[in-house]
Amino acid sequence: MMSINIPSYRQAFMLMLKRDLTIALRHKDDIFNPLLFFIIVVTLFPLGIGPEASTLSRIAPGIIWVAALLATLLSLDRLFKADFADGSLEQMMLIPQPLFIIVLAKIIAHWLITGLPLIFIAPVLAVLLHLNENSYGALMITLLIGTPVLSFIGAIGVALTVGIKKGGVLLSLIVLPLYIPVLIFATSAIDTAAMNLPYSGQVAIIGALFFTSFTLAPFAVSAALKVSTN
Amino acid sequence: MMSINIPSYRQAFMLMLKRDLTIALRHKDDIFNPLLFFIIVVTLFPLGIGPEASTLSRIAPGIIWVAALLATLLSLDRLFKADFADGSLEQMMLIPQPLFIIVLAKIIAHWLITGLPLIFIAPVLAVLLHLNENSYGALMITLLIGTPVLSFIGAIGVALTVGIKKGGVLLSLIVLPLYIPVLIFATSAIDTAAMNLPYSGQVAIIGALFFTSFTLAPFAVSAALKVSTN
Amino acid sequence: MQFSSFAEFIDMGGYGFYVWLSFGMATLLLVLLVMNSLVSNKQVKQRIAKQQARQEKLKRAAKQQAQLSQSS
Amino acid sequence: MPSSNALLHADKLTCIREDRILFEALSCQFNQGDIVQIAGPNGAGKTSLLRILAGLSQPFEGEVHFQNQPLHKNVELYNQNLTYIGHLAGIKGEMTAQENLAFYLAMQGLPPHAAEQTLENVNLLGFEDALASHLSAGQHRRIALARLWQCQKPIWILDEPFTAIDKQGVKNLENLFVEHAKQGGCVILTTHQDLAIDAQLVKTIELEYQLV
Amino acid sequence: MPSSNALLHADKLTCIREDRILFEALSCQFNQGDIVQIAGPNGAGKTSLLRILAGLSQPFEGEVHFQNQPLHKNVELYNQNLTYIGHLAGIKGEMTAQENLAFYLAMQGLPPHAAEQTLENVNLLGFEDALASHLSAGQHRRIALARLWQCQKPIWILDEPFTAIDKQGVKNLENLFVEHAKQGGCVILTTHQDLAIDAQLVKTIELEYQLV
Amino acid sequence: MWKWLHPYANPEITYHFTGKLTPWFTWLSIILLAIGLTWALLFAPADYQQGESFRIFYIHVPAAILSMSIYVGMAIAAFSGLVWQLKLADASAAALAPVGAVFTAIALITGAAWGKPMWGTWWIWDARLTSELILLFLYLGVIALHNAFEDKALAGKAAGILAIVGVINIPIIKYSVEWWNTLHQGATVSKFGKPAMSADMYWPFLFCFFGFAFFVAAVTCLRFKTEILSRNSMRPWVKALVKEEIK
Ligand code: HEM
Ligand SMILES: Nc1ncnc2c1ncn2[C@@H]1O[C@H](COP(=O)(O)OP(=O)(O)OP(=O)(O)O)[C@@H](O)[C@H]1O
Ligand SMILES: Nc1ncnc2c1ncn2[C@@H]1O[C@H](COP(=O)(O)OP(=O)(O)OP(=O)(O)O)[C@@H](O)[C@H]1O
Ligand SMILES: [Mg+2]
Ligand SMILES: [Mg+2]
Repeated sequence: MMSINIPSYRQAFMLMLKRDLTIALRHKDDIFNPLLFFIIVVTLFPLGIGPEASTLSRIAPGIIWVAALLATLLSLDRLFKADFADGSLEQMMLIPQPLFIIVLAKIIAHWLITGLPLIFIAPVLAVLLHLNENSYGALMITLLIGTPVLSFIGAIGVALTVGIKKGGVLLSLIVLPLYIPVLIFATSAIDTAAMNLPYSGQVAIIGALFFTSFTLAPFAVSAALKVSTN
Repeated sequence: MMSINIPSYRQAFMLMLKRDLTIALRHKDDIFNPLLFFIIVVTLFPLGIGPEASTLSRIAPGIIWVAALLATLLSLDRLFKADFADGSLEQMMLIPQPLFIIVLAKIIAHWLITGLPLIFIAPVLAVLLHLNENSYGALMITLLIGTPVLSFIGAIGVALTVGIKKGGVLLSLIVLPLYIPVLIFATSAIDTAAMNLPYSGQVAIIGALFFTSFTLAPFAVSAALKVSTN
Repeated sequence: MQFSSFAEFIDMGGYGFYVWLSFGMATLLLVLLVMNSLVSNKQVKQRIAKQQARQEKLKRAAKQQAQLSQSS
Repeated sequence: MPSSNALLHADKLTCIREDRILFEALSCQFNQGDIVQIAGPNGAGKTSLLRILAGLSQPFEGEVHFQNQPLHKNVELYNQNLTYIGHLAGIKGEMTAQENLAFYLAMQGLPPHAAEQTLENVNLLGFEDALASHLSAGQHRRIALARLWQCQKPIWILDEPFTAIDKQGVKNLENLFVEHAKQGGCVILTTHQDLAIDAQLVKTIELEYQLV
Repeated sequence: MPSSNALLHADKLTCIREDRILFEALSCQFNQGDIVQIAGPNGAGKTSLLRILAGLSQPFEGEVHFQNQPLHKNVELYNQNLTYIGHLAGIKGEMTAQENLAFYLAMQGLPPHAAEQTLENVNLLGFEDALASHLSAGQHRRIALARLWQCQKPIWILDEPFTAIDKQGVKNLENLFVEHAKQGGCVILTTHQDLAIDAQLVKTIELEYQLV
Repeated sequence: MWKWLHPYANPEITYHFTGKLTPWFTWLSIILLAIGLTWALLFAPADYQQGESFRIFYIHVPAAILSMSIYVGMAIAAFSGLVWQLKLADASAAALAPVGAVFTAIALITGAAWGKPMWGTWWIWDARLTSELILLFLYLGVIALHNAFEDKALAGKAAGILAIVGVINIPIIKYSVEWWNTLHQGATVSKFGKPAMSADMYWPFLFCFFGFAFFVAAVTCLRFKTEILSRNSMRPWVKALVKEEIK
């Protein structure tokens, strides 16, 4: 009576991805909320700073990226908190497949649900903030490579704080400093683009961050989860 | 065997206040974390926008207030979420004293833990952002009257979303638009002060918001909680 | 010796405020660090001692109970 | 018509969840000295009924009366006479066992220093200063139940009080219920275990599991 | 020395929580065909022991062996042979009963369409499409337990599986356990209720509540 | 391969060994700092450009250099703790974090107090300054995470993972100097071998630097002992030791 027919790594990955997407799509809010949060935070600034086009255009890249950081941050909780609270996480650690596969699936689902929509709405907000016309390409590229990094790094933070009762703000303390390189290089790329200069250097660095976090984060997350659930 | 010795309204208020403060002080992080979040968010902007003192000084009031808004927002979860999840909220609804007393105590505890520390650290951050020297008074006053309004209004939002599994971002959607008046008048007061003009008009409006929310919010929150836990 | 009088020493060529602010804050922080280290060391020891005391109290209670149940 | 010494009576309650009628026109009354067990299989509507009796949710139809007054007319008085412990215990993991209990005692107007003594009743001696989140499932629940030992309130509504409690604990609780009923209180509870209380003392309300 | 047909054996386990020694140098073994009840009062360390056996927490000292190999050497193989259901059921309130079950079945390599049939076994017919958060306490737990009916894995570790389950449900589960043991599986469980299983089939490991 | 480490992996032996080292570090630090600070405040010459404000140098630079070295040390300790399961390495990482945070804070404060007279502003968002601020955040994150766990062994592991992940930040931020203009001075003293400064400024700096370094060692030893105790509180030798000391 040995067990038979264990799903392959790919199957397990797909099952997990499908499950997380199902849950997110069940409450459609889950997709629209980070998006709306992003939009609202961006619109808070013209309200707080005043409507001058020149100032806004100057600070637009910073604001859009900071808002993207915060929107990702707020949605991170969904990654493991709920699963921890209802015991699902425990079950995942007992799945025959290695934990990092499950983790990878969950992080990718998270990005699809929160990161991807941001990329679609960003150009609209850029118009509202009078972003320099040359910068649109850089904005899109940095968001496309940068937001997955945010999900990967963020996952480490959540995994570390998932067992702690009130991780809410502790999470930001841990994660935001790690986000800073992405922020710096992304806004620097957009600013460079505005001056019509090549920004491939910055993009290359973000790309390197992407590959590093893509390969290493799942392992760090698995280790962190094992600590948190002990 | 009728029950005797029911605590007075004031006693019940004090008991609740003490309980919430105890829980917060138990993990000292709870006080430092929103504060650190506030500081980190403020530092994100120079990183994203660039270091020019003139730009920073121009947008400083907006940044500080937006950061205060977000710090309050993130700490709101603590207000009722945990109590709901472990059944304490149910017990509070069965306390002989009217619910709004309990609610008031909880909101005030929340402000003491998250709002008050912000006020102390704000001047330091203002220095970092090169805030105009005339504006310090206005910054402090608006924070002092404004942050309690944030706690009161935020409490309504949490009470409405407490029964929903993942209120995280939904909460921001409900609450942030309600925060906008505070943001607008506060930053306007600080900007006016920078030009050495009287800003008592804006402060008066924030004061009015304070009294309105102080008197009405506890009732709104009680009603919302009853709906959420049904 | 770079200074001819105490007042000159305190003044630091006009930079007194900044120099003493630096040295003062540095001293303060270091002293706080040392105090915190000493206090937490003591606290840990006290916690362990308290736990031990409680365990002994419980052990005695358990022994008493065992004796009671035996005699009855 | 309810008899005059009815503490609490339910009048033609109907509860509908998710388009399924859990119970319809259910009337019952709870007197001083009663121990009432609400029985029925999973999903029959026991928890729903208890929450309605405690005033935590509204029935679809019908009304609950306390001392012959509709509940919503005198919520405060009713809450002065009611202790409800549900599936969730209402214990804060961040506070110690003693602090948790002391808070609930103080809210009833009892001195908080009674807490330590009371914890002994539920066999938590030695865990006074342990954070509640560091206790086992059963110990956690015992903190919530401990307040019953000090409770002066006549109406107890308890949803599966024996969950996670070991045998000795269950026995102690059962004795407490009998004691409380004898002193004129009224205990309404659900449980899937058999009660070891003299059958004459216990009334049972059987909820059937209605498929449609 | 463990006998050769031992599926799982624990070797001198010591568990310390909060400076209290829960058990020390505990050795035991679990063979094919065993039903083992871990007994003991609240806080004795039953849950802690089960979590160590399942590989979810590390013992302070000692080691667990699966097929005479230390656990950490072949976690994946062990997990292919283990089903653990703890105090928390691992059911997502946002998914329907059927989706929840289908996910766990699929993770074992079973076809998801078996879910509907399996839900019948736990008397959840008619609730396939109800969100799990809209079910009663007992029904919620039944979803988690349902996968046992399809489970091909030999080792079952169940922490208080009967919590919130009604009498008929408990009986069905007990029958399932006996069936599983007869087919060469091994069931390790805790419960504070008495098992209605033939006493010869059940072994008991008694954990004592150690004050110090 | 790691067998030779075994005696040092015994908490009791390490505890007593650390206890023996502490007084040495303490006295070395006191003597070096006494000489160094007196020299720095009274006898070292003023800078021809910066005047007497240059005396801030003697705190600022040691603190700044130590703040970064401590982080690297902490990360290495955390890494060995995680990879080779050395529980004591975790404990030493936990002991280092608050010390590093304090030195980072000192570097920031003294830097700000130096910047006001030199650059006319307390703070600018220059790469060097910003990276130091972020370093402070990293430290605070590690400390906060450590405090958030009740179980100190778990806390050490979790904080260790964070410390390691945070290391990635350090080179990135250091090289980001290229992306920004910088007001802050480049390396002068930290160029080993040929210091670009006169000997009567350099010697007091060395005294101060090593004085602070031994201070770090002494405080870390003390905190390390505390960590060992709190992680082994149920061991008989700890109980005996505590009983001995608290009377
Ligand atoms: C808040 C403001 C400041 C911060 C955060 C800061 C930070 C640092 C750091 C991290 C280092 C170590 C560099 C390394 O080891 O590579 C350093 C070194 C140094 N800093 Fe600052 N600094 C600040 C302000 C100043 C000011 C205002 C001055 C003088 C005008 C100054 C002068 C120096 C000097 C001379 C060194 C030694 C450089 C070397 O030779 O390696 N710093 N500072
Ligand atoms: N998270 C934790 N942190 C620290 N100590 C804990 C933790 N969980 C449990 N303990 C300690 O371990 C002891 C045993 O807990 P455990 O959950 O194993 O008991 P149990 O036998 O399952 O009890 P129950 O029948 O109540 O479920 C508890 O008394 C408590 O002191
Ligand atoms: N939050 C909810 N939303 C919608 N329907 C619900 C909700 N909670 C319960 N129900 C429905 O009400 C029915 C009865 O639930 P209830 O919790 O009252 O049962 P119970 O008798 O207490 O069962 P158990 O013995 O399992 O605790 C459930 O079958 C479910 O269909
Ligand atoms: Mg129920
Ligand atoms: Mg248990």
